[in-house]
Amino acid sequence: MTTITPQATKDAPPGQGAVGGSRTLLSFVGGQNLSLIGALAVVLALFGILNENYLSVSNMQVIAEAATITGLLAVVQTVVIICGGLDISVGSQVGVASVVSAMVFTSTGDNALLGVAVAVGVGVLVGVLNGLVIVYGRVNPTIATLAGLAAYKGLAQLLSDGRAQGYVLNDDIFVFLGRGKVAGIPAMVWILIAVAVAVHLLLTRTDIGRNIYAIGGNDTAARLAGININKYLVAVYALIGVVAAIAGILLTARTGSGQPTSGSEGLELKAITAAALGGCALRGGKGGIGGTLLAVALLGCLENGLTVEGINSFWQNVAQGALLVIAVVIQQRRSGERAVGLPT
Amino acid sequence: MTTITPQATKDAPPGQGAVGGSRTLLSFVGGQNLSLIGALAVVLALFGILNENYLSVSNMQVIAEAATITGLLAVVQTVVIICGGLDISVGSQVGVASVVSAMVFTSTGDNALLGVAVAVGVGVLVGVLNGLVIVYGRVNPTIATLAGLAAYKGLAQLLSDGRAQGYVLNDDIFVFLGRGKVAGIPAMVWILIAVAVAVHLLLTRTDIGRNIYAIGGNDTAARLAGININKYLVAVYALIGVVAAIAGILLTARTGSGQPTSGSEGLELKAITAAALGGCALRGGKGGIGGTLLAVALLGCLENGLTVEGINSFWQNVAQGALLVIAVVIQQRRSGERAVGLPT
Amino acid sequence: MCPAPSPTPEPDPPATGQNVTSGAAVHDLTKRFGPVQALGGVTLDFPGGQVTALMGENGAGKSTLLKILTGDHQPTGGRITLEGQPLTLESPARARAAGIRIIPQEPEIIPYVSVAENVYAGALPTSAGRRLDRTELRRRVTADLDRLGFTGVLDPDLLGSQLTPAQRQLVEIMRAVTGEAKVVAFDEPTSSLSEHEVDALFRLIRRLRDQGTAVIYVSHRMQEIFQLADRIAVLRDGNLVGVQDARSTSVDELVRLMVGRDLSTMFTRRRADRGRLVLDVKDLTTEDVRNVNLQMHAGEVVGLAGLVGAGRSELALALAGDRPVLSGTVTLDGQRLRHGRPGEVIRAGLGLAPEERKAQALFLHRSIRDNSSLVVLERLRRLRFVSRAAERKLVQQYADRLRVRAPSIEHEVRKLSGGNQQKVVLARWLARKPKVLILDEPTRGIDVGAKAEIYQIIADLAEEGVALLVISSELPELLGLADRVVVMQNGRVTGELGHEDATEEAVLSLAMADDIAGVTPAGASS
Amino acid sequence: SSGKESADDDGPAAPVTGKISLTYLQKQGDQEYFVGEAEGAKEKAAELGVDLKVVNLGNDANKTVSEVQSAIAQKTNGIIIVVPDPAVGPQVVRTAKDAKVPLLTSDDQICATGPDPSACDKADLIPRIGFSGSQMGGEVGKRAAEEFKKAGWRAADTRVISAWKQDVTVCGDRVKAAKEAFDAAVPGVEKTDVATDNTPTGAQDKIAATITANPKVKHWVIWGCNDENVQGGVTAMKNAGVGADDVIGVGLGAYLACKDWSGGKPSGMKAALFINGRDVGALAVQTMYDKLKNGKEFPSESFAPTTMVDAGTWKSAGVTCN
Ligand SMILES: Nc1ncnc2c1ncn2[C@@H]1O[C@H](COP(=O)(O)OP(=O)(O)OP(=O)(O)O)[C@@H](O)[C@H]1O
Ligand SMILES: Nc1ncnc2c1ncn2[C@@H]1O[C@H](COP(=O)(O)OP(=O)(O)OP(=O)(O)O)[C@@H](O)[C@H]1O
Ligand SMILES: [Mg+2]
Ligand SMILES: [Mg+2]
Repeated sequence: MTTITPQATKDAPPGQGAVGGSRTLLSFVGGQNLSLIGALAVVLALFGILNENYLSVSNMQVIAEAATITGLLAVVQTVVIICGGLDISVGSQVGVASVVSAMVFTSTGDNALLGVAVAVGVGVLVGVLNGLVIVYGRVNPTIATLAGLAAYKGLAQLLSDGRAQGYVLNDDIFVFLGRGKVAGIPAMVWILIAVAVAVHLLLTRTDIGRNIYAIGGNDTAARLAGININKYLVAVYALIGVVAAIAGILLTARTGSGQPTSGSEGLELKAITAAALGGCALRGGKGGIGGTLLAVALLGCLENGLTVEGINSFWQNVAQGALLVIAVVIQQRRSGERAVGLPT
Repeated sequence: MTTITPQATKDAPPGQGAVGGSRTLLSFVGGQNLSLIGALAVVLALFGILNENYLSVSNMQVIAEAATITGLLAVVQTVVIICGGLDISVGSQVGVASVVSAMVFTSTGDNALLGVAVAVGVGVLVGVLNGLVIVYGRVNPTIATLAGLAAYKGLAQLLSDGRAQGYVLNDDIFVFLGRGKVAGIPAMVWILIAVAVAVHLLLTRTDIGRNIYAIGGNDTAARLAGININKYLVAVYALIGVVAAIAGILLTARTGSGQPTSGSEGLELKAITAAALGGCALRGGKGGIGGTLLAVALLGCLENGLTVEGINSFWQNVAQGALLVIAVVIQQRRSGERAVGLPT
Repeated sequence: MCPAPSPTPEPDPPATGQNVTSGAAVHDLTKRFGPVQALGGVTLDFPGGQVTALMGENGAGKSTLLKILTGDHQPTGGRITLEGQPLTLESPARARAAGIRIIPQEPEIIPYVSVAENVYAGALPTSAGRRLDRTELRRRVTADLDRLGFTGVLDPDLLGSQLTPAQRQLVEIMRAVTGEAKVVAFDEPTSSLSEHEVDALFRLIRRLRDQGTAVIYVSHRMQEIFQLADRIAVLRDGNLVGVQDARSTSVDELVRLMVGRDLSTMFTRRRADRGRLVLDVKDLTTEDVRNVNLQMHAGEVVGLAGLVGAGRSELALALAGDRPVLSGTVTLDGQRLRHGRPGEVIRAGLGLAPEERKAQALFLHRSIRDNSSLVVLERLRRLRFVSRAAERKLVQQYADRLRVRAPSIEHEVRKLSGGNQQKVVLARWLARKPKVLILDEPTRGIDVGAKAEIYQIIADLAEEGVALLVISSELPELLGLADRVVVMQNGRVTGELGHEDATEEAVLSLAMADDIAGVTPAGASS
Repeated sequence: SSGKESADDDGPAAPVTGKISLTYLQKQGDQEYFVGEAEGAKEKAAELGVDLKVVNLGNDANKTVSEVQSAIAQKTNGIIIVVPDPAVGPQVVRTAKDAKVPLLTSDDQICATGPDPSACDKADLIPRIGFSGSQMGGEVGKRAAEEFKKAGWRAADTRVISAWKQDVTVCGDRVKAAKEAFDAAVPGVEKTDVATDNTPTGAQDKIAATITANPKVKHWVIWGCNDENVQGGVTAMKNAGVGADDVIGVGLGAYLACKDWSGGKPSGMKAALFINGRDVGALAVQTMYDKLKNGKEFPSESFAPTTMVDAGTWKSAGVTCN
């Protein structure tokens, strides 16, 4: 009957493939992301022709830096979506971390490391709290984190009294985080790269990652296979807490002070958009970091290009919505999804 | 042996019950919504004790009126969630309708009916567009309407140049919609009641409603049962377009002019929150109008009560988040969801 | 019914485990689901080195017992012992660690990971910390496939979402027998397998038994039970009504124990004359089906036979309008059917009760009533409002006729036992009364009593002039029912046998036509 | 009812005798300026022995109507409001008038008979306490022009960036006034509008893109709707390697500008208009109190003082920096 073909099929999810070096890049990108790469190429070419400076190194740095905070959140959002959850509270968590880092920094006589450490600690606590509510309160992840969206925003406002707090740009560490460059690449972008690579390896190369795919793909199967789903869920939300805290610290470093809401509101939608555009199935079990990062890059290049061209924000909204749909339609056509029935 | 006993059990899902009059009310409320009713009673009692004016007729009218626009959107959001979709663009659709109604009104020499008609017409177009993108573009509903969120907002801003348009409070129809009362109940609340009852009957009493539940419950099975899923999806999104347009017209009537974004931004999250709190499963196939309306009422009473008590908005955020979680936790405990595994 | 090996009617005392310290046992086990008492105090041992079969009607509590043994459900009362030691199973992980495995009735597959990872989920091999060792994983899975004889049928690199029902079942089986297993329970493992895999499975079960593993085997197929079991425990309404020695009991006795009355188990259908032509399939070609020609007449029962993946289900779906048709035509009562429009096909008068009830037919969170009435709503409505009284009456009628076991027709379908869920699917199409009805594995997971009932219903429908296409992997059943048997392989019809010529051997040789070198497909008979 | 009935105007309401309760409805209540305004109002209320409730309206015109109704249902004695959008003004005025509750506005003007205060009959304007958007913009433009002249730049290699959230009407007013004041003093400098979301990071990203698009520009002048926009712009300049000497940023609010100055390093943030929300909040409560307690008519408009501050003067001007 059928014979076993040992190589991975073309449908294999990204990061499933072999161990070898050249395969790794392709697996990181993922075959099904080719249309995203195409869209990215079109955007780069288009704006590159319209404006000679668009493709300059400095503008690429600007784009990368502007996309970093969204990128970090999109990476962890990908993880939680793969395991069948969602985190709508990420933006508020960023606000909390931003305020905490700046306030601790200021109140401990400009101790940057302590500020960073406490912010990350608070991030872990918030993430674990989310996880516990979901697991032991048996609350749907969407509802639980919707509640978190309001509650943590309130927390950040209460801590800061609604104002920007502290001033950190007299400190070398924060200045480095906000403006430093290593090998021509901004420090924040390095952080994004480090987090993305770590999470990618986690998802594709460890049994932990594979278990995350299992939980999102079929929770009953995962439970019967003896995977401790509860532990995994709490851990994933804690991971989100940590990465959101890092994003909050970067926000502080960029703006110079702790921002309770400014700069973090609405990030959840951007992160989810990027993850979904990057190929995550919102019902879980499917997706990868490669696609998400491509989507982040695409959205970032688009936004920057529209601004460079001086297009007003109303048209930008229309253009972004339309382009998002077009990118996905092309992606779907290519992958040959069936037309009859619910196209999820 | 065969053990079908003809009486209905208490497990019957909401809106399933018998034909008789007294059963109808219970079926409308739904057995599993008892914890929502409990929460509502607690909120009413608490604020009623704290403040003598809280339970007054005039304050109840205020609460009902304030909740109307969210309520309308939550009702249609319930329908689309039941059939397995989602509409994140409702807020932006409201903005478009608000602007269109006011601008048409003003530019046709104060013809209110024409303003209303054109706004509804545009609503149908927008809804059908959403549906077509989802069905024929095979785009995931979340992504498609996320794109719509941006695009229609941009559209409203472009139409209005980003500012409030027209002035309608010199017209009897708009004044009646915004401030009129019938039998002591505000006109807008009557509209909500009419829409809710119509949609409830549609969902529970007609074959159309059954088919909507079927599509959300298992799309493959629905397709094999001969349901034209595509037609249904487009129709449901068109329904959303119409009701969002009505909401937009009411927004115009209430604020006196066409508002491109103010008063409509963020409504999608409120509507989804209400639907989910009211018992809709976000993966489709489950939910009902009764639960959603109760959730709208609960959130409305809570918000009003917190404001009445002069609690600042930061604490309100924290309180709303916390109470949302508590309500759901209690609901889950009561319905005895299993603790192990993903609690969706 | 299936012919049983002639048993010796010798009333031996129920066999107990020869060795009390091996295998598992349950003591006074009870389980309630709200108002439903699924188990009412069952005391039973599953000794090592023996195959204990568990029988009983749909909803008797067999799956529930197994789910408790694997920690998936918590018992309301009672104890479990393993090798004589008390054991609390607070989670599936605990049960797995203790060496208790189950192949559940409905395979649970993880969609977007490979077969290999599906098999080893929860116990993936790692090296250097938690690094997934893919080489080792592949080695193990390949070895497992080899050992179990599934090498040809299951590619370890396929994704879970790409598997056929049979392949999904094989994955479940592989999952259960990896590692150290002391107790292995099979919950109707053969319901979606064909002969070839069944043979491999039986070899596996016998090997496990010989290694001293306690095997629990749940099935509604008498033939298998007598082939495999050492002892047979019968459940009725959640209570143990007897444990029989397999060598000394008989089919009739088991049936009496299960249903509490005598039942004629053999099925013979009075064959009517063939009516007018209702369904005419000409050169139908889809992605998985090639050049199929098929004619069906009113009042005729056509059996469709074939091995796993022969394309029978694909053909059924294509006829139901759910597959893109590349070429060919389907004509129903003179009306040419357009493809891609299942609704139109249903209205034209063709119904399909599909193979995978959970994925393709049922709305698990809705009531029996909602599920059963879905395709007849247009007859029950006035001005689009559905008449509830008429609906309830109709559904009740078919639920009674099929003996659906539930507190009421308002019960959610997900709370029903597997067999009862299947009956709900059948009820839907019986209520619709189409001109042509395709039943894909209609008796999958159905108990003896209900099976007889379904055979009767099929006969009645044929009598009423319905043309029936029955797909079944249980050959005896197919041969008993069908007026003629159409055999498929690799998406092609390889032959057709009249009732008289249709023997198991003839069908199988057509089903494996390609594999038997030099044999040309037999020409269509009758 | 048809909703049209309106209470007859039967003269000024009698002075309130018991404890006075007031409601202060604010747009964007989570923004720094309005937080300060609320604090000023609360301090004043405590001093006068008045019961004061502060409600945050966000940017929601619909919530504005609801909260006005709610305050009336709570039997408040007077309403002070900062509307998110002047277009909702007539509805607010009507609702308050029907309930015979005195209405005072702060910060943003509203008109009783139409959506546009600038096209409103003087008599129909509601009494108002606050700053004038066009006056603030004018100050900013004027100061920017002064700085420009002081720096001795040429118009040809200078570019002005106006950064604001383009769907916020009052932002548009401020920026427009700044442009006019600047043009009056220094004609001929090219201007670029940058659409932001009024947050520092949003402004930083967008202005960074604008710098990219205009590599030939040597000197930059930045203003915007608030301090966030200007600070984000100044940071983007710094990151793009534009020296502090080549940037003139004129903030609006001074609450973020002061942070740049407190670092003591040279900054592109050259000045900022200090507007003290506390003063406005306190003055509004006092005015309402006088009316309710003593029957003193509202003045048609009263302004709280604004001060232009810079790195040298901000501390003495009373700017507090968190
Ligand atoms: N999750 C559940 N909730 C409520 N009732 C349940 C649930 N699972 C099983 N039951 C009920 O428990 C009883 C026993 O079901 P079980 O699945 O054990 O039957 P079974 O013997 O395996 O039948 P079958 O042969 O049809 O698979 C049935 O009445 C069923 O409706
Ligand atoms: N061993 C296999 N390996 C890969 N694909 C298979 C295999 N067996 C079947 N398929 C796929 O299954 C489809 C046809 O199977 P179908 O479900 O129609 O068969 P069937 O005769 O109903 O058998 P059964 O339902 O018993 O599996 C085809 O898409 C075929 O590619
Ligand atoms: Mg079972
Ligand atoms: Mg099949």
